[in-house]
Amino acid sequence: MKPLNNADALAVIKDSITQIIPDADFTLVEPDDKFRDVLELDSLDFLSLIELLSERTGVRIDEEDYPELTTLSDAARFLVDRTTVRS
Amino acid sequence: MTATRTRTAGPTAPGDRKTTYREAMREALREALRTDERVFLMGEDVGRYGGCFGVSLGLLEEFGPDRIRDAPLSESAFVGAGIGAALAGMRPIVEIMTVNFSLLALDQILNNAATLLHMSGGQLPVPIVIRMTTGAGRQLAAQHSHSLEGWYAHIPGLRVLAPATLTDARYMLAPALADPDPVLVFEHGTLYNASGELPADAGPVGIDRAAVRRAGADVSLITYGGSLPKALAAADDLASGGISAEVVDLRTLRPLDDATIGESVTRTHRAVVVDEGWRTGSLAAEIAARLTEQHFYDLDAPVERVCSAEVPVPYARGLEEAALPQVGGIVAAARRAVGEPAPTETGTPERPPVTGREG
Amino acid sequence: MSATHTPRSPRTASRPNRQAAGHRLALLESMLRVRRFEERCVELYSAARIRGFMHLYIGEEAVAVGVNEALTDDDAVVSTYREHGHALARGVPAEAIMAEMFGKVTGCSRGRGGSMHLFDAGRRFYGGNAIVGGGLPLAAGLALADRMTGRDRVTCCFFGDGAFAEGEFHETANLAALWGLPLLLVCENNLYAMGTALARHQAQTDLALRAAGYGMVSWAVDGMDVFAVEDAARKAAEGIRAGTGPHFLEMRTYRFRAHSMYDPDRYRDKGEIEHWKERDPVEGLARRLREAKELTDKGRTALEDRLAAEIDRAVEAADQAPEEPVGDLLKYVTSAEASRP
Amino acid sequence: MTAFTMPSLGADMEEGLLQEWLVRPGDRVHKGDVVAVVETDKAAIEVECFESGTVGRLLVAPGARVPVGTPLAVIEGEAVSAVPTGAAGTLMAAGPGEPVGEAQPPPTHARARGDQEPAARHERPRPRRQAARRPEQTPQPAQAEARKQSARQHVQALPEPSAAASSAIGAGPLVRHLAEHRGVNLTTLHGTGPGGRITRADVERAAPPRTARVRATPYARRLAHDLGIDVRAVRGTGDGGAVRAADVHAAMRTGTGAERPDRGPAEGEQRRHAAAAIDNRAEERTDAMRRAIAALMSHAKREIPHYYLSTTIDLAAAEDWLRRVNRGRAPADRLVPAALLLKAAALAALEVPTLNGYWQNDAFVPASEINLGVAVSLRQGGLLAPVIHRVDTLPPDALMGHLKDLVQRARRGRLRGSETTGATLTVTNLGDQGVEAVFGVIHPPQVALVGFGAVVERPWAANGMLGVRPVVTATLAADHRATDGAVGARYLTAVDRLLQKPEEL
Repeated sequence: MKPLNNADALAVIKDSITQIIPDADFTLVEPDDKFRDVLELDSLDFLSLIELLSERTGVRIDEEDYPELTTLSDAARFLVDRTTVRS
Repeated sequence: MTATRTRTAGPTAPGDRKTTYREAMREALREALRTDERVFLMGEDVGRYGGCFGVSLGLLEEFGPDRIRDAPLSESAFVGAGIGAALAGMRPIVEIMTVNFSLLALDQILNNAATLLHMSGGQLPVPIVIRMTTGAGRQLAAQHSHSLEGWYAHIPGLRVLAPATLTDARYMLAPALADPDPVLVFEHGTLYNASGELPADAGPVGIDRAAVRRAGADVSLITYGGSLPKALAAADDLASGGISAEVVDLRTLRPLDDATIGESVTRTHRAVVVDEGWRTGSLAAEIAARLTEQHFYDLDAPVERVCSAEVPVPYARGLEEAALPQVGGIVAAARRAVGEPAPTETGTPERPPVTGREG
Repeated sequence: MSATHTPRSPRTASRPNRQAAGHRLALLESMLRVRRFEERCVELYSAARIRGFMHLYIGEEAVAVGVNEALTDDDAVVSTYREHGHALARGVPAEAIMAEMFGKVTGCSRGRGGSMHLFDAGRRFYGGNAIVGGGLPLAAGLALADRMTGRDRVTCCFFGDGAFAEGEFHETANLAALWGLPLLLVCENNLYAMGTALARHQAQTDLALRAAGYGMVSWAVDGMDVFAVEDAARKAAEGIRAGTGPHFLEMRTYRFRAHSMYDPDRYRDKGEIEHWKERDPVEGLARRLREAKELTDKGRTALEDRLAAEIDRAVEAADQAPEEPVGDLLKYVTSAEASRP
Repeated sequence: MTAFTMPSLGADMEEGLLQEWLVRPGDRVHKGDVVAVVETDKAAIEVECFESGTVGRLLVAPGARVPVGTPLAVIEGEAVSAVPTGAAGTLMAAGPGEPVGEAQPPPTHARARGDQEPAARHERPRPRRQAARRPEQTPQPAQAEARKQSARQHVQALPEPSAAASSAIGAGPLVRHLAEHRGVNLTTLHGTGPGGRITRADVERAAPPRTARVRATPYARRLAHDLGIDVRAVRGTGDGGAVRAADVHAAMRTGTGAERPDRGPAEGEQRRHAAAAIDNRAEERTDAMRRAIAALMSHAKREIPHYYLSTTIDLAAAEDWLRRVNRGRAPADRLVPAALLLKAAALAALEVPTLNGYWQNDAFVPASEINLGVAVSLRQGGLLAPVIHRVDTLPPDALMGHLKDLVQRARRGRLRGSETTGATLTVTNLGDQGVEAVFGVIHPPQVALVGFGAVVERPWAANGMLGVRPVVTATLAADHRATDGAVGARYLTAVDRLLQKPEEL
């Protein structure tokens, strides 16, 4: 598992979302917006996102962690923490 | 696997052995008789006469009349006796003079050799090898010239081999004898005199796979037995015209090696099947059908077939030649397949009709 | 015209000195087993439990049973499609035969042969050939192998008068005599090649005479008399083992039932059948044994009960036996497929 | 997926008799293709479809008289046509030799049924219909005719053609075969044989200049497809002008036939290209879908007397169970609540079968399987209701797998025919959009629609105690012709009860 810095983490998240929603427009999403609402990710999309993120970062994401993934900034912080603390 | 092209007489490598197809076959028989006392050779004139085509010449003197056994002209009886002896633990090699005569023993080959294992629920394997000549080209007319190996390739329970090279003539017999089931070996009459060098490193061969005798990119010439030299000659001719032909030697007509055939056509996208049998219901038809079943979306042209004309093979030289697949016809078919028909002034033969009477 | 055989005994035959009543009873039991087994087969065929072609041996039991007395376990038997009797006499269990006819995996050919193709390699019983005459070259080959390896064994080939018209008989007779093969050729002449009477398919109906023309020892035998059959077969087998080459026995016999279950039997006179039934080999032997006080009514009843129970068990077992899974369809086409798990 | 419905061909038209299908399931159709013949009180009329795609199930057999708006067939709006379409109203690019523009119908092809006056024939279909329905569009009969010749062959669509349908054609199998071979539409021929039968000579006379299927080798076709080349635009140099692989490669090099000229040959571009092609068509597809939804929903609201019920369900047990199950599972194997809701909806339908089926010919016809249509909203707008078959028999994991796969492919426009037809009950879940309750419109001929809202935390009294629980609002829209409110109530109660024992779902 490679430690991520905040920029890396944000890039991974955005890239993963783009894979699920090809035309996702991040200019509409403020760092503290609930991106699920803004980008209209349904529960299946969100599950796909979790799948992609854990695949790409190696971070294990449990259901209990989902609340950490509400905004882009929270999500990035979550990934940074998990990749640095545990590696 | 090492393959020798019988057609060419390239420079002799040190240790290569100059030989003929006939001698290679005889050497295979001699080796089998020497190494396994259960092996014996039985057939019409295999002993004192030395074999109708001279294959077994000298073996009687070496192995005696019990093991080089002249049989009366009773194809059914001696083929059936071979089957019975195989059931009782022997490893008989039965020679039938030509495939046309084998029809007199067809009952034994089909109803017994090919059937007993299954019909007995697995109790009675029949480890027999039946050799016979096949094919035309020697002006022997309609009762000595046909290519009926495709019929035998129709029959489950048989393995059907068609050695076309010196190496296969020399080395296919041993695995055939080792096979617990009946194996038919078809030796094309025009190959016996083929001569060349048996490579020093030639050795045991398998009897499961076809062989690519010449690699190419534009079209696959799929053939076997007596048509292999013709296909190789055609490939040379095509190469001079800028067409790269791959030549696949089937070697084993049953079970067919779909993988090797398919891989070749997947590369070249075009196939010409050359088969001296009659076109209708032929082995060529089987191969064409399999190609469309398994490789339809790889095909860039209809599968071409070059087969014998639908006529009993005639005696007169000109007629016989016209009845058989020839290099020119193979070249023309290959050119059609790659979409470069030969210029008309060379008199490209028309594509033959699919069935029935010619012309 | 009703077909009959000219009674003639083997030239060298003398009534065997078979004093042992036990042996005579054993012959009776063996013949009666064939008879009762086949009678049950008819029932089961009618109930559609057995299908395909089924040819009954009823009337000819003395031949199979008598000839088998002359053979050892090492000898080989090649038979025809009318082979229930040969198989049972050879010792193939009734259960295995019945299961085969039921098409079950426990059948002696794993359900792939049926009535016409019974095999038992362990008992050197090579079937079960339904091509008339097709078994003859095979038998010559078995004999040839023994001859070449110096094994003291006899191969016995049964075939009918119909096969006498096939080239394969003549090719084989010549080959066997030419090479002096240890082959016992037993022609079951029941006077009909399917529905064609002997005189309508053979120019010369004395088959033993013609076989002698190939240069082999050849006798005609009363095939309705098990003692005569046994006696001739023993003498022939002794001759073969002594190295005098193939022997030919023409067993003059008769089938009481039609050619097969499909056969309406239009070509035979009822009177002819009744005439031959008077010479029923099974009841004839039973009568002789009763007269000789070797078989009591009680003994007969016990024998019948025993056989009935044996056949009941065979039917029951066949009924219960599993079928070969269809997934194994391609098994045994080649040895590679046979050994595939 | 949209329904191709019985069109209204005049203000006074209430119903029509489907006389004949000109397509069969699996046929590709383009917007504007004539797909069926409908007999009204006044005339037999060829009707066209309004969406490109693949013909799915034919819902109505020839000979049936049905009200305007009744779905006649399902058109699967899979936009994979090799030819890009232009702006709305301009139709498919005409092939070589096809008449373009305002040309007259080909003279060999114009005759209609023998029992009609020529004037009536010429008037009959398009102008009136288009005037009624799509006044903004210019009729293009020539192109439509040409397309019909090239693409449509006369087909008896359903296994048992009605006597009316076959006698209407009046042609034997030989003639039908010939017509099919020549691409002649038999319905437009005037029969000169006895009793107006269409003869071989009629067909031969009518045989138009053949706009044959492109001659191409299987490999060339495959190659063209993989490279994104339109094989129809490739010049064939093979036998009889057949397109061979070499021709495709040549076209690739020169850029002819490429569906997008700016596209390079680089590998890996294919997928992006396919996506782009879909994008190109997205707008039009959305329009078509919008129209189809409009038609279907209008019909539903006009025909179906809806009644609505609602209940709030405690999801604590279900969520607990999901948490337990998902714990330790990789994300790919996790379940979402929607899977449980669908399963509960299916099992409840097993208990209340009168909500699972169709309203047909003034009667309820129960379905033998429980096939749930799952309403999926598309990002570019519109919705599809792909079908998960026999949901009642699927374990939650399998159901979850189907759901993921189906939603993903629905959004990529990659549904298979069987996945767009056969729904016996539809479920819609707008919870992800944040609303608490959805009162939907039934998809005819189904008789009910189940809705689930968002899972939200609410104060909840149980056993005299107040606590906070996750709850969901389940709703039912049902057809009052088929069932009454009590039945619907039983259904929702069953859903509630089933969700309390998630481990048994």
